[in-house]
Amino acid sequence: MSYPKGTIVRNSTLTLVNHWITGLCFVLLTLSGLAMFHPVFFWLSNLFGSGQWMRALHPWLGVCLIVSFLGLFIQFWRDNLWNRDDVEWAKSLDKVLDNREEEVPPVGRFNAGQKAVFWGMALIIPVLFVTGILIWEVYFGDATSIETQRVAVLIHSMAAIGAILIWITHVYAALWVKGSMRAMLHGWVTPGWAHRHHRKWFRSLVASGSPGPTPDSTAKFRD
Amino acid sequence: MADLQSQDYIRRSATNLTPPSVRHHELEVAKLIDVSRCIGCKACQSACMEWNNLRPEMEEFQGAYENPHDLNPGTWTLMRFAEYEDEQGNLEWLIRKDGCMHCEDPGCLKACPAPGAIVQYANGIVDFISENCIGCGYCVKGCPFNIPRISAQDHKSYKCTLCSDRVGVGLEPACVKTCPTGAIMFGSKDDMKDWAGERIAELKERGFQNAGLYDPPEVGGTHVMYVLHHADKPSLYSGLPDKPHISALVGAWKGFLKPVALAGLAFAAVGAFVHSIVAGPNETTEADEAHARLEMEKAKRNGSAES
Amino acid sequence: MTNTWQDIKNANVVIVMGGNAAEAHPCGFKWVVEAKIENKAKLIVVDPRFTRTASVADVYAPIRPGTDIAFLSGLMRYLLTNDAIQHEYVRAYTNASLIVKDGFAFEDGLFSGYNEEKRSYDKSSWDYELDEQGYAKSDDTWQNPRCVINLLKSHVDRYTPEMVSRICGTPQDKYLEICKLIATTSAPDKALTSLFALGWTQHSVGAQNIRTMAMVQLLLGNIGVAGGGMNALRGHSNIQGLTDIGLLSASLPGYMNMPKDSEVTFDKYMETKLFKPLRPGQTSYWQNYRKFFVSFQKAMFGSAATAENNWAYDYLPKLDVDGYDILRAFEMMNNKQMNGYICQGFNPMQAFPDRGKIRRGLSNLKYLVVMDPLDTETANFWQDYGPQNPSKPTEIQTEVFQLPTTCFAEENGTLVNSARWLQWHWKAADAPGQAKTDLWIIAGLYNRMKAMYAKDGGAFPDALLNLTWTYADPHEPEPEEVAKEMNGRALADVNDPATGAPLLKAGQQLDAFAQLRDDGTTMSGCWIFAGSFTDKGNMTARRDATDPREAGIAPNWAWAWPANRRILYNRASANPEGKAWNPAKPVIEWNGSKWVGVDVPDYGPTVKPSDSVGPFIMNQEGQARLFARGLMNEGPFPEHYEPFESPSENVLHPKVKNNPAARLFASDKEHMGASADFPYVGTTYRLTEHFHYWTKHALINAILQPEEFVEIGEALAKEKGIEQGGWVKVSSKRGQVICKAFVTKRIKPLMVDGKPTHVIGCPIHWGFTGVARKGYGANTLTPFVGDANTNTPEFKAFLLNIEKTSAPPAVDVAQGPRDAQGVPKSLTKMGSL
Amino acid sequence: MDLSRRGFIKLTGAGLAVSSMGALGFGSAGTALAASVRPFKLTAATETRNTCTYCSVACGILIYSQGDRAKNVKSSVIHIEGDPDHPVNRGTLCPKGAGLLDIVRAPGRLTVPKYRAAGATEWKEVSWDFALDRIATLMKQDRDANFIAKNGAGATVNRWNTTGMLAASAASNEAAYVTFKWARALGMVTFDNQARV
Repeated sequence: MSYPKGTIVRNSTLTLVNHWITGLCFVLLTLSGLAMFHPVFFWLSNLFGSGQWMRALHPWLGVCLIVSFLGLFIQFWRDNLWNRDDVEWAKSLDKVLDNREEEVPPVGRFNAGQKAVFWGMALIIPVLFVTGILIWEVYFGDATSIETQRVAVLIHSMAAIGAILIWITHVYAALWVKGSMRAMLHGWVTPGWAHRHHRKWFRSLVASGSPGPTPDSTAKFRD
Repeated sequence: MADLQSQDYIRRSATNLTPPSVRHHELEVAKLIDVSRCIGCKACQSACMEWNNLRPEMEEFQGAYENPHDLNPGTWTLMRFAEYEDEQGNLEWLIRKDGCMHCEDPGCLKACPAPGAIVQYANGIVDFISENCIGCGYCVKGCPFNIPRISAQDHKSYKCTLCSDRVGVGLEPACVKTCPTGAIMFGSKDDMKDWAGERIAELKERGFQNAGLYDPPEVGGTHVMYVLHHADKPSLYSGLPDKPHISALVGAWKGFLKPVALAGLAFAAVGAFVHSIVAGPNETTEADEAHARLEMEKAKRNGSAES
Repeated sequence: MTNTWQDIKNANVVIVMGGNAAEAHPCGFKWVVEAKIENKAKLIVVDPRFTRTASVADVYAPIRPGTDIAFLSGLMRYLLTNDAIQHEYVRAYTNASLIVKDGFAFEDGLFSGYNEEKRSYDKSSWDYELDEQGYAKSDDTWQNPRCVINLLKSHVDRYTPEMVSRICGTPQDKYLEICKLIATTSAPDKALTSLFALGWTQHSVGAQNIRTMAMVQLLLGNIGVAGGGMNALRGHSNIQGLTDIGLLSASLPGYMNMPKDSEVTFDKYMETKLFKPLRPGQTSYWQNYRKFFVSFQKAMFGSAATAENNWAYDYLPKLDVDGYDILRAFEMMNNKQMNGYICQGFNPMQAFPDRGKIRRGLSNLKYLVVMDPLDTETANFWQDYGPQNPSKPTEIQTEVFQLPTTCFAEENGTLVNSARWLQWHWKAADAPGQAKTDLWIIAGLYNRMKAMYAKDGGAFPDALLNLTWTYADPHEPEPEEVAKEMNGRALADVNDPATGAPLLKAGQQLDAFAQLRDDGTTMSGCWIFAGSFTDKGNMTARRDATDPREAGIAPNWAWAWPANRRILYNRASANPEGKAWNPAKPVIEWNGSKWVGVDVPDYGPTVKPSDSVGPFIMNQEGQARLFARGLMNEGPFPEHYEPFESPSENVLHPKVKNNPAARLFASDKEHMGASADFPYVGTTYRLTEHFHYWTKHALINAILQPEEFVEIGEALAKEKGIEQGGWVKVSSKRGQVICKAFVTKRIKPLMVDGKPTHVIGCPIHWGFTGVARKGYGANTLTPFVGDANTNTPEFKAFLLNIEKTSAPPAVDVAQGPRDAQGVPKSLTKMGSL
Repeated sequence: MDLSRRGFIKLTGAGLAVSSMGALGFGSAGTALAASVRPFKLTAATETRNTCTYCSVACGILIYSQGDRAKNVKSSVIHIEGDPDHPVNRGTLCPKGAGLLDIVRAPGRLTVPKYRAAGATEWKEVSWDFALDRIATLMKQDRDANFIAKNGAGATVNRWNTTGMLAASAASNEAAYVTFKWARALGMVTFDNQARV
């Protein structure tokens, strides 16, 4: 992928593709899951052709999601490790929300909010996967007791609601912080964006002369 | 929802609107299974297969008189046999016809996410409308009696319909009609309770002090009831639940979680919307770009000096 | 059945022994449940297994197979010693008071007159002492030690509760509880009904089993009354009808006898059929035998039967042996004394004992014809089906014909049920493919053979050529025509012999068998059916179910033989003065001028009570027989004999272990097992899910009980290391079955003569054809010996061994015949081998 | 003879309360119901009274067959249930009776006469004429060769014991009687039925 001159690579092409597969799976799972969760959403089943199609697809989408999310996890887990900066950042959450980010202590590639989204999803998606397997009627309907499945379906629903809440935060944050969408659609950000939101990351790139997304990326910084 | 035109429904799965309720004066029916009269001949099973055109797979002999060995999509009723020896060593062969209990408060219907896949008629019959079934298996989890079974062929859920097609034209269910010893009776729920009372009195005379009616109030009563000689211990009869109820887990899932989750999602969405109005977008300013440029140039210079 | 199915509801106590009514006759058993509910009746079940009948019983007692006579003789002893008999009934209606000849004796297990070489009795001493007029002497005071009741008392005296328990393995307390309960029905207004079936008939003492219970019922005064009787629950839909019409080797229609070799002339034949009354004033209805017989011959041979040729007496074959029963037939086949065999809706490969012998017998035939709606084992006996039928087709020279027939749904006609009702049924559908009715097939064979004999002559063609065959379509008689023929009609105008008033016009259908004549002016194919199809129409098609007083009679539903009578011997329901024993449930009563009630009187309708005519009008005494005279082959009183294969000695008389009058072919003697090698008692039976060997073709029933198994108790299973549902090898001296085991609490070891005795239950339903899983058939194991009177095989008590085994290879359970290489064709077709 | 049950009741004037399931069924009010429940399958099926073929309780049954007996229809049985008017079974049936449909339509029902020659390894489908001609010929050959007209003592016995027959236990009286006539007229003595076992 080519990038405009003077920009910083926020996400590699692999990351972009991986993210959007994950995102698409998640959205479809949300739509079908909600349709099966509450009658007011059942009309969403029409998006999948029929209720039967929706019921059949949902678990397979779940399998796609966990595989895809695993890719994201491998790419992101290191940059999402918690550190002291995150505590400081979190303390200034009010300033973040108030768009006074220049007053917020600088953070690395991801801020504490993004890390919370990451770890939240990293926790919930496996739970959804495991509980989803237990209630996957076609293949595993007879594998466990009905009581186990009742527990599973309750956890699955609660976990899904949690995941959707995180997702709403995630999507809103992407829309709110301008330039984020471009970072996820085209992979690059302006140096100013990086300086504003992820100054430590920006500085580490600058120091290493890397074009991003990580300081040890081999390509030379472009003029 | 053309099917609501029958105006016979009192409950419909995954439907929040109230079904037509003007024709409310319908006779509530019930099937009474008098276990003390049952000889375990399986005529009910045979008639059920015959009337409903069901022929489940022929299995192997598995060391029991239960054949097939469990309910399945083609076996809507099943005789279950329990050899029970009491404390005195007296042998009783407790034989029970298993199948849908047609609960007044059906757990399957409560759990079902597909609108109109499970309905309850005003006469009390709980019926699965296959056209609407999506095969999710939630009814299996909702049922306190472990009755519905999902077909591996068409991925739809099946169980006893109480022969709604026969009852609908004024006949009794096929199992009721065929029962050689009259162990299965059919009529209005009130009449069946009266008859059960007579039977229980007779059983007590014969020494079954704990004889009683199984019409569990935890599920609002059922439209299939049992007369048991040991009503104090229903589980003796091949695991008939002592206190059947819709699982608390299912209650939580289909009860409080639904509104709470909706509220949560709505709260999140509204919160985001409000924030976007109040705080506005978080935009990268020219100043940010300038700072960035400065730092980059500085680094570049340092870098050149070094080299 | 002496009574009707619905009449069971009138009983106060029901005993199911020698049968399993709930499983074999569920819809009839409803009336037992009805009796429990409406009449507060108690149900007693005596059976080696705790059956589904036992599951709803008030009292259940186990019994070792083949020891029922000991149990029931002990019961008689209990009734007699506790004076729990209905005195007035026994005195007036049974032969209790009659005095037996001096020569009659019983010693060491044998009655007087035994010939060991012939294995039969000279029965001349088994009779009454007669007075000058030829009437039996009687002592109503029962003082004479030779009167029947006293002989009976001393005969059953050996059957103490201890002895009964020792022989039967029944716990004494259960036994005595049952005796006590049964004794309550000796009250004149209380009735016991006995429901039995093959659990009593299929023994070497089968007929005596039933007779013993009949004696109990007579002592209790329960024959002829509502809710009483001896009720044989017959197995097949028209087994009663076929017996009525005489399709048995020694029978003619209406329970007349086939002539014997010794009865060389008609007069000689009639000599044994005189049935002179043995007590003054008795009816002895069989005195009309000649009328029945002549009318039958007129029906068979029409104008060819004349007074001059003794009504074509010579046209009938004469028997040189007691009967060519099925056991004899297959013995003859094994000895290559038979060439052809026709199986009409019958499957001897499954139904007869010692399947190996049956297969060998069929293999010796020149031709075998099988008429059946279904593909039977018999028709396929020559095919290699693996271990379940290891035949070698190329070595079997039998020509086999398999003719497809219609079934019940595809034809009209009457069937006779257990309660002797003739019920018409209507055709509902067309026959599948080229299937034809039995009437068409038999007519086809008849017409062909008649044409051949007419053209080419041959051995004695007269009977065949003169056989009445006046049907509108000689190739397929209409059922209505044949029904009318059996009912009979007047061949000339018939007048009342007393008044000379005209009774019947020539050609008119008979209304009753009383109209029959012995002068050739009437014909009737089956005299007991006279009245079933009259000029008023087809009585068997009547559909009025009204039942006055809900007595369980429904007199206008279909038609019952004889004379639409629903309860046999119903005169005995009233006391000698004509008042009902049980005023709440009268059957018939004397109203001062005639007998009236809910049923047709089994009695002269205007015979006054003061005439002292006995209620058992078919008997020469007019009374029922506690002492059978010469009518039973092994003795006038029942005696306990061990089954031919038995794990214990006969503790009553060790020297006479088995029924001394039962016939045992020499070759079968070698195939009897000893308890040293086969220590367990086997018994065969039906399960409620199946009907014999038919429903393995019906998918619904195959689903309900898919596979062959045996039932064993937990103790035996533990002893032999057999798991629930595990594979076992069950063997007798005659063969082996590999099937699954059902380990159950419902069979417990019985303490017999101090030894624990295990019972193995063998359901009979599986074979190598049909949709159910392939099985060996329990008759692989059963012995080839029959009852001394009926030659019904001893399926209910024999010896077995059982061993745990491993699952058979897939080829041995594969369905269908095998190819020349011995590979199941069903497997090669699927390509899995 | 009118074959339908209702027709017969009218004929006999028995005036019983009849459960007329055929007459009920779907009027206009039923169509809405049909949208949800399975349509009642016997609405216009032909109903015939019959007797169960199994045991001797002889339960009354109602056979429902497809088609109205019009000329162009080959009727086949689609359902069997108990006859509620029958005084013994009162509409009930046991597991065998309730499954009668599967014996009428069993895959093991025979549809064509078959013949297996001596030593052959396969069945061969044959015509009725072939089968009956051959059987009649074999019977006559055996009878003519082995018929015993007179016994050793010179008495007429007219007996044939080398071909035997087992008669059906579920055939009608009429079939039984015609069978009896034919077999006895041939002098057949090895002749028995299911009552023996």
